[in-house]
Amino acid sequence: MSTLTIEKLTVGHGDGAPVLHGLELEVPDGGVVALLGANGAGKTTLLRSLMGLVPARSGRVLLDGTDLTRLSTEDRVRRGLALVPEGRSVVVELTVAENLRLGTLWKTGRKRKGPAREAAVGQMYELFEPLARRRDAAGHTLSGGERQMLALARALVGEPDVLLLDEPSLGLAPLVVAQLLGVLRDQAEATGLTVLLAEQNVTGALSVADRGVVLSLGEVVADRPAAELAADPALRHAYLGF
Amino acid sequence: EVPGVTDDKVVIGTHQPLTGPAAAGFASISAATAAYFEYVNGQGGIHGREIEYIVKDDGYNPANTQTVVRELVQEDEVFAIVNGLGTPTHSSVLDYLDQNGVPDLFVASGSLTWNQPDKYPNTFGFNADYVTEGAALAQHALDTDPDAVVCVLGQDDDFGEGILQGVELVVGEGEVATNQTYSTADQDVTAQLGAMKEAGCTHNVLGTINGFTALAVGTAAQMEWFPKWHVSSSGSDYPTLAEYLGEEGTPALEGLVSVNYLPNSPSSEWYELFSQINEEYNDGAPYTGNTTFGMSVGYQFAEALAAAGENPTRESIVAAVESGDLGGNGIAPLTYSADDHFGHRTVRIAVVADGVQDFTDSAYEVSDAGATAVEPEQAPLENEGIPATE
Amino acid sequence: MTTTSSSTEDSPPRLEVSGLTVTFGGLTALDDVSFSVADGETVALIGPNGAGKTTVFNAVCGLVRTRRGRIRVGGAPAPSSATGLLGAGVSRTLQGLGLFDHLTVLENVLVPLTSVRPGGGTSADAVQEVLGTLGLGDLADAPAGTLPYPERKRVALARALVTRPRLLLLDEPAGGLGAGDIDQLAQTVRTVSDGGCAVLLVEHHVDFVMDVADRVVVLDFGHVIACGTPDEVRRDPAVEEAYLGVPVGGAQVEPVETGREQSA
Amino acid sequence: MALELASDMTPEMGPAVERLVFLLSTGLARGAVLALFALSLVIVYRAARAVNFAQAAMAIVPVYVAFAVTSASGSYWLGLACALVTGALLGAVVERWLLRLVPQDNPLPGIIVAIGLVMVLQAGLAIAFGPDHRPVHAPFSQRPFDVGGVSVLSPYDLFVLIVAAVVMGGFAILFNRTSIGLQLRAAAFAPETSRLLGVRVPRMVTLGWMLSIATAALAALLLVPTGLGLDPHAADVLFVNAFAAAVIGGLDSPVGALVAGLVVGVLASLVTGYASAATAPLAVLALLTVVLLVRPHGLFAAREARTA
Amino acid sequence: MRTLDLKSEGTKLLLRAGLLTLLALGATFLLDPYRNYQLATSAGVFAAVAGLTLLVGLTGQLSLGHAVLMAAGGYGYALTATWVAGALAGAEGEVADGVVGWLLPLLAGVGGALVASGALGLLLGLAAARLRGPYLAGLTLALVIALPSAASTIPGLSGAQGISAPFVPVPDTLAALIAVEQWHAWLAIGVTACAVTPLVALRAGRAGLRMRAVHDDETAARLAGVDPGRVKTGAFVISSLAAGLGGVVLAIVTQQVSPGAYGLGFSLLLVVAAVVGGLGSLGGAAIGAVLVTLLPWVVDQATAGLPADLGHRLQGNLEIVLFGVVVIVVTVLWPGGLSRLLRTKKRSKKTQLSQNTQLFQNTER
Ligand SMILES: Nc1ncnc2c1ncn2[C@@H]1O[C@H](COP(=O)(O)OP(=O)(O)OP(=O)(O)O)[C@@H](O)[C@H]1O
Ligand SMILES: Nc1ncnc2c1ncn2[C@@H]1O[C@H](COP(=O)(O)OP(=O)(O)OP(=O)(O)O)[C@@H](O)[C@H]1O
Ligand SMILES: [Mg+2]
Ligand SMILES: [Mg+2]
Repeated sequence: MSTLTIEKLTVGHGDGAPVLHGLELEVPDGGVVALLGANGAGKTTLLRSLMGLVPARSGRVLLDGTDLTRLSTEDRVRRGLALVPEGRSVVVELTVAENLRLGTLWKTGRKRKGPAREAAVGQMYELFEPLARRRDAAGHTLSGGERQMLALARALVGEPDVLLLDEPSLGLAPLVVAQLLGVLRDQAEATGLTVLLAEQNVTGALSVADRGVVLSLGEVVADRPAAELAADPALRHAYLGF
Repeated sequence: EVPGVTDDKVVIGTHQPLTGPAAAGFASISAATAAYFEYVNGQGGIHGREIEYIVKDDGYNPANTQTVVRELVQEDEVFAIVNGLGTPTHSSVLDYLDQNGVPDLFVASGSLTWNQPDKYPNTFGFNADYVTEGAALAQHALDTDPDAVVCVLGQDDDFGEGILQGVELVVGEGEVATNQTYSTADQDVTAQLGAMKEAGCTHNVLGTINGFTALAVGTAAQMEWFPKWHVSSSGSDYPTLAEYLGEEGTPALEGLVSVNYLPNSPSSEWYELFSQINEEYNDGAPYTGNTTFGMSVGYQFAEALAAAGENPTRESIVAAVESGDLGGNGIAPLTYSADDHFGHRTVRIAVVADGVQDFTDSAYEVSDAGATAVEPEQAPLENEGIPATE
Repeated sequence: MTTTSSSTEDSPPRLEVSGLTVTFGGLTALDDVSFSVADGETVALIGPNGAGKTTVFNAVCGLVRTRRGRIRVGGAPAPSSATGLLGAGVSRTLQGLGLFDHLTVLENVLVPLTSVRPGGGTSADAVQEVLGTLGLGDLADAPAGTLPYPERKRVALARALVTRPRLLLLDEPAGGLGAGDIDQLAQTVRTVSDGGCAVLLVEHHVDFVMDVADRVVVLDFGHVIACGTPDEVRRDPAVEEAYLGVPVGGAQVEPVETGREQSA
Repeated sequence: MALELASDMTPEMGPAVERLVFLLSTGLARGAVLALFALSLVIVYRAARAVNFAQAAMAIVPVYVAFAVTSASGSYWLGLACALVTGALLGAVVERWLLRLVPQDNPLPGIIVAIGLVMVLQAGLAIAFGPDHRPVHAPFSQRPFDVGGVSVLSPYDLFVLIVAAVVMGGFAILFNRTSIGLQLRAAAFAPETSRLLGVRVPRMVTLGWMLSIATAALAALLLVPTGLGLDPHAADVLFVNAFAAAVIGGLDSPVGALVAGLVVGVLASLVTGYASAATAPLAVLALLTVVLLVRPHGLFAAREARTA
Repeated sequence: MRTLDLKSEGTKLLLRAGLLTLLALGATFLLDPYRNYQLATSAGVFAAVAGLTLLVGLTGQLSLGHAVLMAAGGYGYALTATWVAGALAGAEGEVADGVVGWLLPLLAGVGGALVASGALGLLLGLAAARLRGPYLAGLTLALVIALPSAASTIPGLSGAQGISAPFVPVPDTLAALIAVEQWHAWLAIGVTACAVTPLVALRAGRAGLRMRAVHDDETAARLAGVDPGRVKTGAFVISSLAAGLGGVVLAIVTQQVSPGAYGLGFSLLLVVAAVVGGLGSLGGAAIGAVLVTLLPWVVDQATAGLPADLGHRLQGNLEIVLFGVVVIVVTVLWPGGLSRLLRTKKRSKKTQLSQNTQLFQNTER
């Protein structure tokens, strides 16, 4: 069970005006929710706030009813939350293998032992074939897309309960995007992974999500089943601008 | 109107390394001088005036020296600068003091720089100059052992150079078997001693400060090498050396030859007086060669002040020093004159025997021709160490 | 953009890459790659991640050492110095933006003008024009680091355009942008290219590529595996297998022409 | 006597060779201490991406503690243990209560605070203990072994070399084989990303400082018996040379620190022995310049980062 | 139609520099000789800190070796000025003409200082162009440590004792009016103005923009036609020249150049001054320079009243402890430096905007 509940969350940067105003959202266990919205709508801010990287001014974040609001980022990770941040969050000074090893340090509160860890890493190399080729290369030599793959693999290898993704398809080849979204869908169905997926690639995101949530000016302006959003041009036009 | 002189006070100043790496060897000098002045003041001062001694820290940095000396002269309006310490530091204020006509008395360094009466008429050195010490030490080596292989280990500045120059004056130019140098920044002389040992040195003349004398002797002992050590007055204070070397190392100091021009010997009556003053006015700080040095400077200044007359002026104190009438408290009468601004031309040999460092009867006077043996002639202690004001 | 040049048959292509090979240690990033871009033409360079697209740009800009091959700009060997490249009319954007975050938008745009004059017209005109066309006029004094992402991307583009280049290299210009912004970008690219500038772009946003490119070059493992018009390439089974895959959830949604104002 | 006998048995060992061997072995022993101190700089650099300009002052405080403990208890080893503990504590305190207050986005404020700290610590020590040198004695003899008539390495030198080797080996394992080592490195390179992977970054940074200052204290403690003794500035020159060594080695590389430390030690010994003491800093400067011109990131650094 | 109009901007800048210089010259009349000496030393330190703050603040290159560059200037000045003074005296037998007697050596000395510090700065700058943060810091640190060795190895520099620089007497026409300290303060202000004004111009112009661009992103700068290596080397040379002139000032005022005065402690103080004043800000450099020259003195005054029986150990040391604490506190409380603190308090939003648009208007008028 891992349901993420967001209650009246208000978040801002520094002393600036709040970016999110009393946001309410629930991501059910095993659900895949697409978080949509124009540039600057506050998607990244929301995800970072859920991880504790941007402090909430008011409101609460609950995981299965437990309040996370006071926990540090590290502790949230240990409770089973994981974020693949926007951009290239690879530790460029470490090798691909070391980056992956970092991802395996924590799995919902307990440390994992050798063989299970190796197996999980092996799986990632299968999934993202270019990484396997560059196992011992330093992070900074990777191409943009390779870095994005590594960031994803590193999050997945930790087998989190709730996975937050910030524009994972950015810079990835269409083939890989399709593959990745498929993996997310499969994991959600097979292991009950809960996914909150922020995307500019609306079509792709809606194709795997159960629900689509549209953010505008820091508030949820639409919360519909994904298929409905994808299929209805009027809705798309109203909320997503095309 | 004489700067720094009032009816009941004479204000003088100095620059000393109280902080920084050089503080380790020298910070205790000015405390001893100050203690001696307090003793004098307690006895009514000189001509009824107390001596106020302003000590400024320069951290052995010439830039700081320039600042604090100007502060002393312009803000504190001192009568004279007394016993400014260090060659590089004091060199940096020579011109300034000269241009402002400030008496620059008894500089704490043996550099020949201070002896330029034409250029710096107000500047007088205190120490026996390094050349004198080097020559005396080398001459003593040859006098005791005609087959001596003389080597030099010196600091990499005017100190080491002066000592080398003195040694060469005696043994001949280029006749030193090996000349090694160290820099105070690097506290390791193993490489240098290795070279000296290999060169077959039998008599090592050291132009070193105390710490490095101890380091040299200790390092050689570790190499199982026990040559004769002939050490400058600036680096041969037995209590200090023994402290450095510790119990196991101290035996290596046996037979160490040194020179001095001050009564730094427990058997001297000056030593006894200074020890008492040290107890009473200096919180009983450990008595070392620095104590003798600091108090002797104090005595010498007090004597000059007394000789400068009832109403001292900057001119009259310079004249008093140049007059040649100052006796000092050294192992020979002072030699200041109008064309010699050094006062200690004679140095006496001391040797460590059975853990006691004491003077022998041999002393040397050094001129351009070399070092000649002379009789030491210790200045007597009179009037409880307060200079008479006739 | 003012300078119009008609690419005649006999004039050399703006960019000509032939037999380009680049290696990093044991890794061959580019292997005997050849293609060219003519004035006024827009060529897209696509391929899987790590195929070597950015490396082609780096080679043109002299940022990596080429092992073999020739790169010519306007018929002459590509200059290797920073100023020389800009002087030869070559501008480039970076995959990771590379803005001067602590400089204002205006200062960002002025930096290239400290070493070259814009191709035709005065510096002042060029600055004003580029800020105006890209809708950055009001933001001129804002530090670039504080801007929202789409504006940052436009600043990067503005900095490349202000010198009025003859060859423009764009590395993933549409990445991370919303639909509206992508449309506007496409419009800008077309305007630039209509002005006679040769455009070479790397992009994973297939619809955008199909929309703006005259020709597409497909790289895989450092080899050119396909080359042709967008339609030809899209139907090429090799390209489909290596790069496009079978689109998830059916066809990509065609963009509709709407303003992008809602995100500003 | 023994010396003559030995040299009789190996007549081909001329004095020149003896001297070379002697200088080399001295340089090696001093280099080991340098390498250890350089390693301590590498550790803070790895843990916090910072060059700690207060390393010398921070290293000498624990040595004073060791000095006091050894004088009181008579046990060198108890003093050594106390120095390590004090070093670690001091590292933790300075990192937690001082450096953490300083913004991290730019290295300069941290450097300035370190400079301020040097002033406070060294002048504070001078106030507390006086400026004079305190003689410190080695736990083993410093009399060199006599090998075929040539003096090489004293037992104390051997002790220093062995300690340095053990510490180096320990850190190599820690950094490259353990999860803590990985977390230490990641926390320094990318704090935010590391937090997102569950690494307790503040704790790792503190740990890095603790390890670093304890190592520096150990190096300073090993150095003191070979010099004039303990004073507030006793580790200053060690810091400068070790920094040069760390930079030559590549700042990020423990192996680099080891190799460069030994090279600098031997170079300084040879130059001092064959030229003069004053030339040694020039030689180190020359070595540093040449290495950096050929390899701007030091001998053992990773290859130049990809920039575009 | 707006055009590039750097000329009138330059005139304005020169006017402002001239005004500030005149103000400083006027201020010397209010000070007693010792304060004038302090003012002159601060001016010398200011020139060096200004160069350093430009280097660190604009291009991000950290130099711990600026004391050596000052020393290079000082030695260059002293050697050249002494030589020229000697040659003049030799040619004419006597230095009859007062002005020629001191002015020619002075000018030649400044030239010598620029050559010496510029050459050393160029060498360092070439290395600096290839090095990043801590590596450059390491190299410059080693340089500072090697200064005493260099002074005793290079013939003519007289080792630790150093060399003296010719005394610049008060010109006869002024002799009745001002004391030598005030005269030296004037010279110091003049030389410092010559060192700092170009820095101000540079910072406001293209060169400043290029430096900041290189600092932000070298690859992007390269693609924008800016050669990072050349910009970094150039910045280092310019910064060195300013430091060298600072060394000239100190040599004029103290008539002495010795390695001990330009040690690591002083070099680090220059960095402290630059950071405490606010990196990249020349006003901040002035504040920082005054602070580091005066603070030890202020603290000394403040602790002078302490009872003497606190012992000799406190003497000297206490003020260092306090200085250290001040440095730490200031850095922790105002990491942006004092100048930024003053500026944010003073400046309204409007003036900030107008300053930001200044460059734009330069270009677009
Ligand atoms: N560090 C920051 N400081 C100040 N304001 C910020 C910061 N980060 C984001 N903002 C502002 O917060 C708002 C929301 O930004 P956010 O990055 O969350 O949007 P987003 O939906 O993720 O956009 P995108 O699709 O471009 O990633 C924007 O107006 C942005 O300018
Ligand atoms: N400086 C370098 N050192 C080592 N390897 C490198 C370097 N630059 C690129 N590579 C490698 O070369 C290959 C091609 O990289 P490049 O960045 O050109 O890919 P790309 O086609 O741009 O990919 P993407 O679409 O993901 O950006 C990659 O495998 C990359 O890891
Ligand atoms: Mg975002
Ligand atoms: Mg790429």
